Amino acid sequence: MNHIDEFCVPHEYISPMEKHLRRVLRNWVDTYVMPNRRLYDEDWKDHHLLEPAFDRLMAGLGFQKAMFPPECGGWGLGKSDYLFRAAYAISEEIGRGDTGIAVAFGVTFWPIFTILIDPYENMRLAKELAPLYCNTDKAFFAANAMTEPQGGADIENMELLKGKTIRTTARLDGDEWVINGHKLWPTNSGGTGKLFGVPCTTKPGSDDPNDFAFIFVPAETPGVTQSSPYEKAGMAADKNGDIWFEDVRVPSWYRAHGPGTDFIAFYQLISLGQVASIAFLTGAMMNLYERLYEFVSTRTYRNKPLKEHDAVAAVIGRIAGDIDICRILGYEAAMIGDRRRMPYGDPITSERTVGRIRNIKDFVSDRAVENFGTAMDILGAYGADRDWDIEKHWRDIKIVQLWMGGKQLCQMEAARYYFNCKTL
Amino acid sequence: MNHIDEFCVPHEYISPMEKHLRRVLRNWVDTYVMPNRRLYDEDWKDHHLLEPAFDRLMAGLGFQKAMFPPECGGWGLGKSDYLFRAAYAISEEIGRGDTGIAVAFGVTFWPIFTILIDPYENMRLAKELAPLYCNTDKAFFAANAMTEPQGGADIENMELLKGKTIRTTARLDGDEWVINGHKLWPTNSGGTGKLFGVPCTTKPGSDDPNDFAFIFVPAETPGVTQSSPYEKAGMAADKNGDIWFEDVRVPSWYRAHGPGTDFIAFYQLISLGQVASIAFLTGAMMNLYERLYEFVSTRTYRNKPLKEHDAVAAVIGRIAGDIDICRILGYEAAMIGDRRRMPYGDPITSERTVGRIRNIKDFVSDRAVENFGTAMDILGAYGADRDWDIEKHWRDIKIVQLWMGGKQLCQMEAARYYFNCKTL
Amino acid sequence: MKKDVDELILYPREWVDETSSRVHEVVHRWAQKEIIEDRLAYTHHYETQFDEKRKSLSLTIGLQKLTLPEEYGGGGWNTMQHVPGVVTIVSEIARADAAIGVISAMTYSIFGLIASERNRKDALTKALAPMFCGNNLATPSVMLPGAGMTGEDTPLFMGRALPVSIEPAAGGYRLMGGAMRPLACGHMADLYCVACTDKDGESCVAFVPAEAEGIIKGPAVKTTGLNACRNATISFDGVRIPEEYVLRDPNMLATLHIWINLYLGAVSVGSSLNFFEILRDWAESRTIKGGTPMKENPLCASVLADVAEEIALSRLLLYNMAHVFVHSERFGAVEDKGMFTFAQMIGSRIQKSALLAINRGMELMGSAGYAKEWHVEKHWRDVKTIQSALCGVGAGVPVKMDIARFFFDCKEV
Amino acid sequence: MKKDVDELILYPREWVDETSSRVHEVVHRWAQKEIIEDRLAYTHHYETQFDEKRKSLSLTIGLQKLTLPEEYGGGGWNTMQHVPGVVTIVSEIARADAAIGVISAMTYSIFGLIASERNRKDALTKALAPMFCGNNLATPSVMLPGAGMTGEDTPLFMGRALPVSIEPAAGGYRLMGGAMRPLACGHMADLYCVACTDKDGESCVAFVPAEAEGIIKGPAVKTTGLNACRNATISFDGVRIPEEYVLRDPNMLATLHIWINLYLGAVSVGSSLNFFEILRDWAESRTIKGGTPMKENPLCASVLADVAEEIALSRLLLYNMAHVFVHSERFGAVEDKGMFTFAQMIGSRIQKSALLAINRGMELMGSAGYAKEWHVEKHWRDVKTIQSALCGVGAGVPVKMDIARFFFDCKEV
Repeated sequence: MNHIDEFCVPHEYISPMEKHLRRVLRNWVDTYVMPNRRLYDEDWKDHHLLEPAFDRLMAGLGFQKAMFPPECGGWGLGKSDYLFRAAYAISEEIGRGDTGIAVAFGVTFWPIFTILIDPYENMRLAKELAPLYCNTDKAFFAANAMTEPQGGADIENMELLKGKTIRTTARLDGDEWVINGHKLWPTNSGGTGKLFGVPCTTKPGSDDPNDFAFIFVPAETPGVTQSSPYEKAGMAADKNGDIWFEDVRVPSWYRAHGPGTDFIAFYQLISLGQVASIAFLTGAMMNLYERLYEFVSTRTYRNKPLKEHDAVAAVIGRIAGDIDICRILGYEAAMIGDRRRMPYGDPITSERTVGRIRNIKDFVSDRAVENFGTAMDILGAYGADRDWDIEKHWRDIKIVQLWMGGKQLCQMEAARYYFNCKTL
Repeated sequence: MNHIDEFCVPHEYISPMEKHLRRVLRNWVDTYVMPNRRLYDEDWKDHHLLEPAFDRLMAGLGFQKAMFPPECGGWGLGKSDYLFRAAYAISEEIGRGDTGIAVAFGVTFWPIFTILIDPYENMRLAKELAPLYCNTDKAFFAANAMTEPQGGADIENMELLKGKTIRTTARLDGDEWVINGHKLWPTNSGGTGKLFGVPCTTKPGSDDPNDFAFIFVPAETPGVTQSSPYEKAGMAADKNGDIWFEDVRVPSWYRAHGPGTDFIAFYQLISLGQVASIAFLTGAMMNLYERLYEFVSTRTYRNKPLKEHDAVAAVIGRIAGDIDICRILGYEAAMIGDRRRMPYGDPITSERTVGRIRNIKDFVSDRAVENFGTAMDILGAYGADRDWDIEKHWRDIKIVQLWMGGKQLCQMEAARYYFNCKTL
Repeated sequence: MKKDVDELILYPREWVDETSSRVHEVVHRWAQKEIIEDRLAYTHHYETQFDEKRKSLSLTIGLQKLTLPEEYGGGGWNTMQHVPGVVTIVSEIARADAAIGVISAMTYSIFGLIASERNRKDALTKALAPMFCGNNLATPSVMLPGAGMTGEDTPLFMGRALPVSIEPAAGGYRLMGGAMRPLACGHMADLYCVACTDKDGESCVAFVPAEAEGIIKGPAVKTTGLNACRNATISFDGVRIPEEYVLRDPNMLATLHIWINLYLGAVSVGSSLNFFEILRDWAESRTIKGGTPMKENPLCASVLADVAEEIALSRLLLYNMAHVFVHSERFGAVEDKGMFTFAQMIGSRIQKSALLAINRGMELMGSAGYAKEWHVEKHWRDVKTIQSALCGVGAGVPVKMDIARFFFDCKEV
Repeated sequence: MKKDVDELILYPREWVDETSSRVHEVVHRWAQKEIIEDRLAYTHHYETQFDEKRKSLSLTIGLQKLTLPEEYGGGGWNTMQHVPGVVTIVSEIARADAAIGVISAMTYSIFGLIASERNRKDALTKALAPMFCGNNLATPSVMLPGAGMTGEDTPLFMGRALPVSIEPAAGGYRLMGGAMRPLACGHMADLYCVACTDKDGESCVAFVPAEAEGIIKGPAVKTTGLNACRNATISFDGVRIPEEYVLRDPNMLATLHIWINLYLGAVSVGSSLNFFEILRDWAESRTIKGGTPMKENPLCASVLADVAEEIALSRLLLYNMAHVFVHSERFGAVEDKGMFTFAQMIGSRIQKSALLAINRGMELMGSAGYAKEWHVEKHWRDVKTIQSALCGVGAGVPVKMDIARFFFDCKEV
């Protein structure tokens, strides 16, 4: 094998546009990200270096239009039979360069997925929001403001808690929603996000899905306050902070759909987010392979290249083998999503789809955490070097393992599905 | 999830005949294998109980005809575009009941694959051998007599050693091959095998692939001696023993093909064997799920069913999740084989195909070994019980991990492919 | 010359007293001569030879009565400072045969519980002594709490089900309940040592001689390993035992767990030590890639290293467990619950390591790992059987919950 | 009341002498007051505060000179029986700050090597003493052998490349070669302790003061962790050092590996102990599933148990390593090679366990595991940096080969 593009591809699944998408993004990553990414850690607060890269990708190349229907000025990917697979390929290519960029980019679409994927479309709102994405020459960021101080992963644990623990309230006052609450840690907060998707409750303490509301809130609406970004171990391209909502008023039609439908439309995000997460990880691991290949070919033990030492070969062979395996699984996870409209497929909100995809995400996360750790060891005294790039991914991908409810929630949802557990 | 048939299936890969094949075999397993398999350990020498099951499967249901072309009285699977996937489904269903039966059955086809898969067909020989398989009402067993006393896994390490260490010799004397040597451990030896495929060298010590010969030897040919079967930790349905060849003479056209071609035709067996091995393991794991489901639903910790205890749920969820994952990978491995005739596929003897499939086999073996071990632990004081069936699979599947060159050879071949190692 | 395993897989000899070392030598000779060097014969006549081998060790050498007090005819090793020595001896027995090791481990655990200087139950010890100090083999069977049945509301010990209960009956107790699976030897036991509860749900340990009326013994079960320790499901239907046959101190069941983890740890370490020896021979004599000795192939060497590391560290941990138990005062604050936790934690780690070592090492042995002839598969099956039964239902989750309770003060797990 | 970690994560206190326990208390107060309770401030002014914190420990409390002989102005703890005490102290330092721990560990390793009663190099110790016993901070940097470069035929130590060589020069030696990466502090060191070879390819250890001419120092590298121990690639271009600055006994490099494994093991154990404390607070105060305290959720509890087990067992192994080293005679046959192997084996296991504990525990902390505020991510990065650098190139394969050589007598791996 001579190139990362030789990692396993389930050819029968590939969309016609995939080759083109990958080529454009590969070129962008190599031009904008690779030369700068070692400096991104220092750029976490200001994004001086990151901003031009984002602008080029999202506005210049137009990727931030991708999900909107053509009639809104977009590419129409949101309604494509290849939605999940295209998202997978895009996320993997960006993740190869920097998973922080990949998540900041990907999450920009996350709130609007609730209104762009059939059967849960809301074209009125889509048309209203589309110009923010499609009519600009600057990168536009949006965020899903989910996590709350008391809740931890509760909001992602929809299946069990059904929004019961949400404390951010939405009250209808005439034709306006009045929102109060405190959210923290969303990707694209900390000052970057211009639009928030906010899961709220219309009846605090209720576990009736009808009392769950998903409401869009432009960041500049009066009463919205953002903190400056937190300092983190990595993922500098992804700013996170607190968001406070104090008597924030938005039009009533800024609610995604309505009672019941909001809940199910929001629940779609889980599987989409997981498939993207898997792609971030396989992308990062493809880069791991590139960097590791160089090290094991140029460094020695007993004066033989490391890769020619059988015991080292077994370890690096396992790493590369895991990448192959994770990629097969990643495409399958995407395919599970894209089967949603096929006669033999399941809705992306079905317990089966959610359980299976969570399982794959959990698995791939564990492989990534372990393989990056091992790769740092292989580099020995150089493992911790910024210059070898592996340590950066190592810091970044740990957060991919932890987000969206973390490892334990993944495990619980998978177990619930496979063993029909009732009380987990 | 309520049934093993809900484990992940890559629907787009499925052959039209798969549903039928699985139904017939499921029924056979439930009728013939399940009621008896706890007694098979005691039946390792005589196969009193096993014989009727084999006869029904192989002759009665006709499965032993499957690979031969219709003109030889077979089903034509050997030339099917779905060869690997059909083999996968068949092996998985049988493996669910008993991996020992699955291997004894599967290996019966192994030698004749060298002459039935295009482009390496030998129709003269196929027609001569076909009646043994297709014209009988008794199970017919064949074996690949590969391993030699000195060599261990060397014979499977074709890529590096190219047959150099083979000591079994074939000398052409007029229009007969004269074979001398000592083989051990083949599946379907120990008295059951009626036909042997024998890798020999026509020039001892040579690593020139042209000096490798694959020759068919009927078991009753004068000079062939078989030992009685070895006693093993498990896999009672698979008899293994020594085979001695002393001046054994067979017609010259009993060689599969000829110099060079024998080598490559034989090399096809590696990937076929690995795909079948993966299927044995996923089949066994599907049965693991069935048995485990019962235990964790009916036994308690803190007076709650085990599966409702979050920490146990995480462990069993991981097991079921691994089964899902292994199955996705198994189908992909089969598909890699079946892509051999597609424009975007690779020959099954290519380094890429061999490396990828070995990698998947290595991975699935490790998961199986670990998951059966964990399952026995979950059963605690009952883990070692014959009555829970898991311990039998645990003993059996370890040998699947070890055979065909074992874990380390898998690792080396995968590493060689992924990192272009030259000296491993 | 090839080194003895004890020169490679080190353990703190300072903790083993001299008398123990001498007995160790005797046992070593027994192991070597009567079993290890005789293994090909032993493979094929295992069941019949088993009693004979046991007799020579337990009765002729006299190890069966080793840990009973001298005043009742025992060997007098009922002091705590002998414990590391007993660990050494149990390991040596199991190096030869894990099943004999398990019977020894259960015997020493029982008398550790009732006869050691720290906690002497004289009446009970005196009552049981004739069975173990006489001229016949005596087989105990330890029944620990485990999984319960869905729908039944069973009294619990640290979350584990205790389906057997006692109630007072004239001059003693009556036992009811069960369908419990002992660790081993349920079908052939002379004495059952049973985890149970009183009517308030407090845990106790009861001793039940096999000849007592009302013991319901299921058929001998076929098991993966320890085939000589024939097991069975056991229930009690109003079995009567004298008062002194029940230990009602609720610490006793926890303490039994400590002893059994220690000595079954010794069994699995011993078994893996012999595996190490077999593997070493194999790696030296086997060639791969057309001529290199297996041990000189770096990948094989790395597997060998993993095997050695697991065994060496688990042996070290085993002696640490013994040492903490014997000298808990020197280890800071090991009160009862702490020692129970450490024993469970180290005990389960040892079992895992021993099995991992064998599982990995087998990878190198191909079919020789699997054929009965090489004896490796027997160690593998025996250790697995111990591990699954000891570390318990739920993939070790109950042990994890014990650990979490101690270190994180969890209340409800 | 919440228990102190030392009452939960037990270690054999009997091995730690009383004087050490008293110093431990002083260091504990320093750790608690100057760093742990001041961490939010320390997070944001880490680089500037680092020297100040070090000074209070190293100079005011006086730990920098601790293990130098009294006659040269040191603390006099250059006897072997102090070693377990020094382990305790290094752990306590690292509980507060791993970077200060690493500098201490390197200092104590160097003087363990040259000043301990077992192997005194008086001239060298005397020459180096003023640097460490004076009023200024002294930072050593240890350079162990590692990966070589493809195409270069470098002298080897146990398979690892030794790119620096010495040759005799008037009244001393001249050092050549390099592009070596130290374990830590390459950019800020006052003294380099360098693995090298003589012209026959025999390994030596050389000491090079930072002010010597001809040291070529690369730019300070950015690293995952140990950010205060600024590292750099170091080469030597004809650097001259006095004769006594080179230890030519080929056992010395192996012995240096023992010391450094021991004390860096102490660092990672210390760091993970503090992680345990933070995690315990988190698991107590955090609720999940709408109200249950995290620690009462069984799955979270099982992760907590895994964390506690890894830390507890690695602490136990750490003291065992110290004990075997100090009292090798009581452990059977630990000759030099055996001790080297045990140190590598236990040392790498400790690093793995400490990192595993943190990695698993972070799973429960979500973004708090990742935000700088909680300090958890610092422990994670620091321990990972130590682990990768110490356990070496090739995913620990060189260590595995060491183990295989010792236990299986491999020659060519």
